Amino acid sequence: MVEALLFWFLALVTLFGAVAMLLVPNPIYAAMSLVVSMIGISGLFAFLGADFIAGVQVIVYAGAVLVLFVMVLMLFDLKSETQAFSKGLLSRIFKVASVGFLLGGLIGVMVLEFSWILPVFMQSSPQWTMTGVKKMAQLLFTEYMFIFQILGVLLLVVAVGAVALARSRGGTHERA
Amino acid sequence: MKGLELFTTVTYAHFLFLSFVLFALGVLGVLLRRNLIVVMMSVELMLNAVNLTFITFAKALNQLDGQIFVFFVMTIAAAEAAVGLAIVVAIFKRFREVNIRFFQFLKG
Amino acid sequence: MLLSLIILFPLICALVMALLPDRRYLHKVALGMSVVEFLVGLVLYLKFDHNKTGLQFVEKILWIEDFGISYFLGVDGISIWLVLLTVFLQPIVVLASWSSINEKIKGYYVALFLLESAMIGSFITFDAVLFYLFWELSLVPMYFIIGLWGGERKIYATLKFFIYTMAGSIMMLVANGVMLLLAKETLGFYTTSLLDWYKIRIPFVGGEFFSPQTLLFFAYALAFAVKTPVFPFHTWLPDAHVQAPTAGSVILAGVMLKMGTYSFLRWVVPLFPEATQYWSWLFIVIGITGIIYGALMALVQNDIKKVIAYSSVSHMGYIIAGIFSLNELAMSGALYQMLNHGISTGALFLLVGMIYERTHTRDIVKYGGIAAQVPIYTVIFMIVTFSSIAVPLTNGFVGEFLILLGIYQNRPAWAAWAVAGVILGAGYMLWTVKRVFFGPAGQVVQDHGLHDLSQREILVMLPLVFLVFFMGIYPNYFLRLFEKGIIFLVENFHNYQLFSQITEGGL
Amino acid sequence: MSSELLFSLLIFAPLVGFAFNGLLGKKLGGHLYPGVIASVASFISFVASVGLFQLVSEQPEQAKYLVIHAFDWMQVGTFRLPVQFLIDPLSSIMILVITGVGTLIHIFSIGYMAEDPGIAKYFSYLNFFLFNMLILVTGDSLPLLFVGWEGVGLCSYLLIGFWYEDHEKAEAGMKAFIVNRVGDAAFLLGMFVLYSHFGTLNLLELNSLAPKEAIWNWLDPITIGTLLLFVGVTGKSAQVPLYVWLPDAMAGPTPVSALIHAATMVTAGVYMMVRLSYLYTAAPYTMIVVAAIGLLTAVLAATMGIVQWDIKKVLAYSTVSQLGYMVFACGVGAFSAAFFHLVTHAFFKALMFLGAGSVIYGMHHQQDIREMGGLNKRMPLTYWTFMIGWLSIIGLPPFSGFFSKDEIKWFALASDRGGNWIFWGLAWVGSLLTTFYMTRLMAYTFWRDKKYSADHQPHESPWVMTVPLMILAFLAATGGFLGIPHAIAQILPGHPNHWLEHWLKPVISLPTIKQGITVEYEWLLMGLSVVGSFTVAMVTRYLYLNRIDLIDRTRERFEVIHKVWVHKYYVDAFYQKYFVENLVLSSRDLWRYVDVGVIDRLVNKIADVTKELGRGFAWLQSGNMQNYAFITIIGLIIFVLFLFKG
Repeated sequence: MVEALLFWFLALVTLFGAVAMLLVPNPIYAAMSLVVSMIGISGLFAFLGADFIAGVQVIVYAGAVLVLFVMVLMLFDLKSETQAFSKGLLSRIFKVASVGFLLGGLIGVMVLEFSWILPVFMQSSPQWTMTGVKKMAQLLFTEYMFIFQILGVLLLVVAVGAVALARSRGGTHERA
Repeated sequence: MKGLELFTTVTYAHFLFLSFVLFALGVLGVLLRRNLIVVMMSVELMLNAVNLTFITFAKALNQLDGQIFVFFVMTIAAAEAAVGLAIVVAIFKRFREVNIRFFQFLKG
Repeated sequence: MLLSLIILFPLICALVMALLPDRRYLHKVALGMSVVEFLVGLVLYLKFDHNKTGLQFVEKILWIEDFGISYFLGVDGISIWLVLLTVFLQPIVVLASWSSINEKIKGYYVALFLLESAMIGSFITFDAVLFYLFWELSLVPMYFIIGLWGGERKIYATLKFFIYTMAGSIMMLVANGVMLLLAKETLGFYTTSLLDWYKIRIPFVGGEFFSPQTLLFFAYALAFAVKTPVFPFHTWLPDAHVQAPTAGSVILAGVMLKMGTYSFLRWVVPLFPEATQYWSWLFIVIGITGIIYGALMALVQNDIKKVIAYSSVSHMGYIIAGIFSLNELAMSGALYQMLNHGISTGALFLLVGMIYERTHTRDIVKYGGIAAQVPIYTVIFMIVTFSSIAVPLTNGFVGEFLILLGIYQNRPAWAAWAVAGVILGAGYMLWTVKRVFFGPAGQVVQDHGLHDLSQREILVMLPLVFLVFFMGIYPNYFLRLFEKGIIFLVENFHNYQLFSQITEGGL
Repeated sequence: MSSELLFSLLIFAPLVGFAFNGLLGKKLGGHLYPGVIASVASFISFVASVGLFQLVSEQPEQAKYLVIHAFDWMQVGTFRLPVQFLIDPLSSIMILVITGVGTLIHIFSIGYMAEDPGIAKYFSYLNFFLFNMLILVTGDSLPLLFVGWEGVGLCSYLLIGFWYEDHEKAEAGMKAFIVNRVGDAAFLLGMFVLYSHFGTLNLLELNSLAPKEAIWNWLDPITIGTLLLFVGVTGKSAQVPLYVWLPDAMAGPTPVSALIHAATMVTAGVYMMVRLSYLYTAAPYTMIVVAAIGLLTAVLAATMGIVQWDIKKVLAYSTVSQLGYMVFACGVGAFSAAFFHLVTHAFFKALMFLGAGSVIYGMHHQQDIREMGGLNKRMPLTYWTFMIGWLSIIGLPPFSGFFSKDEIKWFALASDRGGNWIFWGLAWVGSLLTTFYMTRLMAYTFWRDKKYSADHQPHESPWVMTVPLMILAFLAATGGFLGIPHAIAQILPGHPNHWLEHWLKPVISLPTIKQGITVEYEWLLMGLSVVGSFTVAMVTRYLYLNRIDLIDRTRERFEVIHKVWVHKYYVDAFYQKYFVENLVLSSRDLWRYVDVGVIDRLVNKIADVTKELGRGFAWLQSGNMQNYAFITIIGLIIFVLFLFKG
């Protein structure tokens, strides 16, 4: 019962953040809503026993990525926006409808075609256990070592690339 | 499992469906919002939805690989955010706004 | 390792060229390197055992294990001549480029050497994937040679050449995939080795177009027909030849077209013997149509290069008709004609290039009466012309004679039409010669004081002229080896009827 | 000396001369060296052929030939083609004629071409021609014969177009080669037919494999093969319908006309038929065609010869006509007679051409006989030698032409392979026509009063030109005794037999006399010919010298016929219009409307359609990124829908 309450609470927080991000016109508020959503997701991660990931989620997303977003927003003072949503009522309806259709389709597939999974998933409610960093680390530094290294290189490249891009004067058509 | 039970017992299916909804919201953000930064935030949301699925399966199947993948996805997401924001900065410098319409200028 | 060397050496040459600074002395470096490559080819030839049928110098290294793709090289009595032709023409082409290429020399030679490597590769590989690789690779340098050093409409010509050939070879790629699956199905393992593929029996239903063997047959045939080019896929050729620089034309006519005809012989005929036999009439018709059609087109051109380009179409018609006559006479003749065409048409393009450097026009109408100004040039041009129209004691005669005799053995009535090409050939070439060399002095003579060939240019032409006569007077030197090659080719047949048809000449 | 050595001397002497003059002649300079070198080469060849002739005559009767094997030319499977030469009675005489007459003409050319800047080139071509001609007559298989066949055609092309700056001369060379190519193409096909039937192309084997019985079947491979070879003959030996190139070939230097277009090359076709006599006699239908074509050519060419004003053209048509006689003789099976006429014709026609050359030389390159006249005083040597040629060609005894021509006419009636009175009648008419136009030529050139202007005084040629004339005149006068007719032989002391027939007996098929034709007939025909020719000659001489007005009136009376003859029966015009122009025009249309208009347009159209398709789909590429994303989502939806199995 407590678990259920906790789940619903976290789920509602997450969904609220997501919907708010989608709807509020001001980008700063949208960013703030996303932070809320991220923290909710982090809670869900913890709920599922991924305590390390949950921590990383808060630190990386809420702490770093979104701060970066907000910083950019504030740097350029992008608060005032004349047009938050794309134009055309018809196309908007069409887009929403098809995303709804996609969602329905996904759920439908899950229920109808992969129903053999559902019993397993439905019967066993997750027990809260800690994974711990140790196990993660063992896996990460043995089996996934190579990918881990590659990611390191990727991050380096990205760092250089981001700096180069940000320093550029913008646009490829002319040089000042 | 009927009626109230749906709310009182939490199963893995709940997590899955929640991630579907989050993903759909992210897609809507990408499709509807005009501000590039918000679009990027929506992408982050989609990534998180996927992460949630990974973690759910990891737990359900009692394997850690899912978590490792989430770890990687986060790294990529951070990288993507950095590059994306750098592009946004570049766009802003040129157009004094970060509307998605910028990409129309890339048309050949 | 000799075969790897002969492919690798031009690549190394290209690399060396790429690293050297872009100066005029590159001409000499390129000549030296191409001569070395020629010597390597010569060593290959000298070490080649003339009394053996089958592949020699085989190199086979498994490359992609899962699909049985291997690095599989070898030469037999057929391919060795084409390799020799390639390495022989290269120094000549380089020497001919000394005066015609004055800018972007480095890039030019890099392309030329890459091209040489790719062409040789396609002649000596016996693996489908590797073959496809070399086949497509050869397009790229030629694309640049025409596109960067060509005439006014070079972009149009080079794109047409590239895309047309590419479109044809897509067919081959698809067919290669199907063959791979068939190999798994019938032989039980994945392989792309041509020798293994020869063993596949592909279901064939005569008269039914949609039987597997027929479809595969046409897929390959289309790829090679565009490259050859067979009428009616020939229209890229005049454009490409006219726009290409001299060396491009020479290599294109001399070697690249042979890739098409050689592949017909190496791939289409032995892989699909039943379909080949059943559809041979179609290809003989196409070949003969090509002979006459090419000749008629050549008759009415006013651009010298176009005349020669269309004469190539005509000559290719002989080769195709010869290959599909399916007897040893015609096949040997077709092979011989491949070498002949490489030499005499290559020489014609070289000669046209030389006069173009002097006059900057290829319009026949502006010429006339230049024989008095350039006697040596005239003599060489006449010799090559007579080779092209198959006058006995020149190489052209041997090829055409064997092909026509072979066609007659297979389909007597049609040979009469093929023989018409002999008359028309004399018609268009001699008319061109008359308009260019004879008669009262034309505009170009009045505008430019023409000077005769320089020693370098004579040096370019001499080996070709020598071969024109040598191949005409002592063809047996070459024919002996062709026989081994053709025997090797038909040994792999599972179609006994066709086998005996080719080797014994019986029908 | 061994046969191989002699033979290589025979073949290589001209080749060396060719190479020497071709490569070095110009550097040496001078107008004498090239000619001397070439003549020496030719003479060495002649000596070698005498030696070979001697060797052949020493061979035993059953195998009267020498075979010289050089190397294998082509060998593919069962098809084997050695380069092998055959010296037998037939070819031994041919090489004697070729090198003998050839040497004389070489020597003559030294004088005739002395002032030409291209003399080295000229002599190298001439030597090269000899080489090819020798290959032609000594080759022991059809392909090898074909090598020489095309080779002499090539030399003829080069020599006709020798003065290539002249548009028409270059064109004449080209015409000769291409018309010959038409025949050659048929010749190739003929070889293929025979090879498929007999499995060999060796001349001796073909003759021995030929069936002994005549095959009366149009579709028999032998008939078809021999007919196709005969088409080759009509090209090379200038028969109807491919004779058109020979009159034009007179554009070349006159000694060339003598050597190539009278004495040797044009007789190659006749030689080939004589060579394959057994094969031809096995195909009676072919023989009928051959005889008809030959006779037609003989008469038609003679009529055209009547109206020519160019001294060389008259001789050219006369050559065509005489070749017609030879071909006709082959057609009635009288191969020995054909060959006999070939030899005598080589003598007297070479003589006449060289005589004409001498006249032209003396007249400062004037070829129109209307401008000549009275040359008998000015150029006595030329006149007298020419006279012998004239006597010979009109067939008055004892000059050579009488013997050979009379033999042909005799077999026209007497041969049991199709001899009859009609053939004889036509042949007789033809020979009277010959007498007429030859006498006309004589009258205009020599007998008439002088017409040349005073400042162009004709002069007698130097001795290098007159000596060959005299030698040839001697040969033309006495050559006939090679074959004395049986009728005459019977009354002569010692009954000398027909030497040539006897000599050729081992290699060619000899004619047989029809039942019921006796020796009296031979006397009768001989008498008719001689009396006819003599009368016509005398009447013509009288008319042209004294009653020229009568001739003019006759010409006006038969204006239509005259016009047809002048226009060569419109054959040239017909070819030009219906073959050459139509071919070029329709090819141009084919190129413009089919190659460019259909095939190439189709190729470009495919490219254009692709381009248009791209342009058509380009609206999707709006640049609106959200639309792209939306399309991705639609793709995702479709993917999800695929997950539903139903």
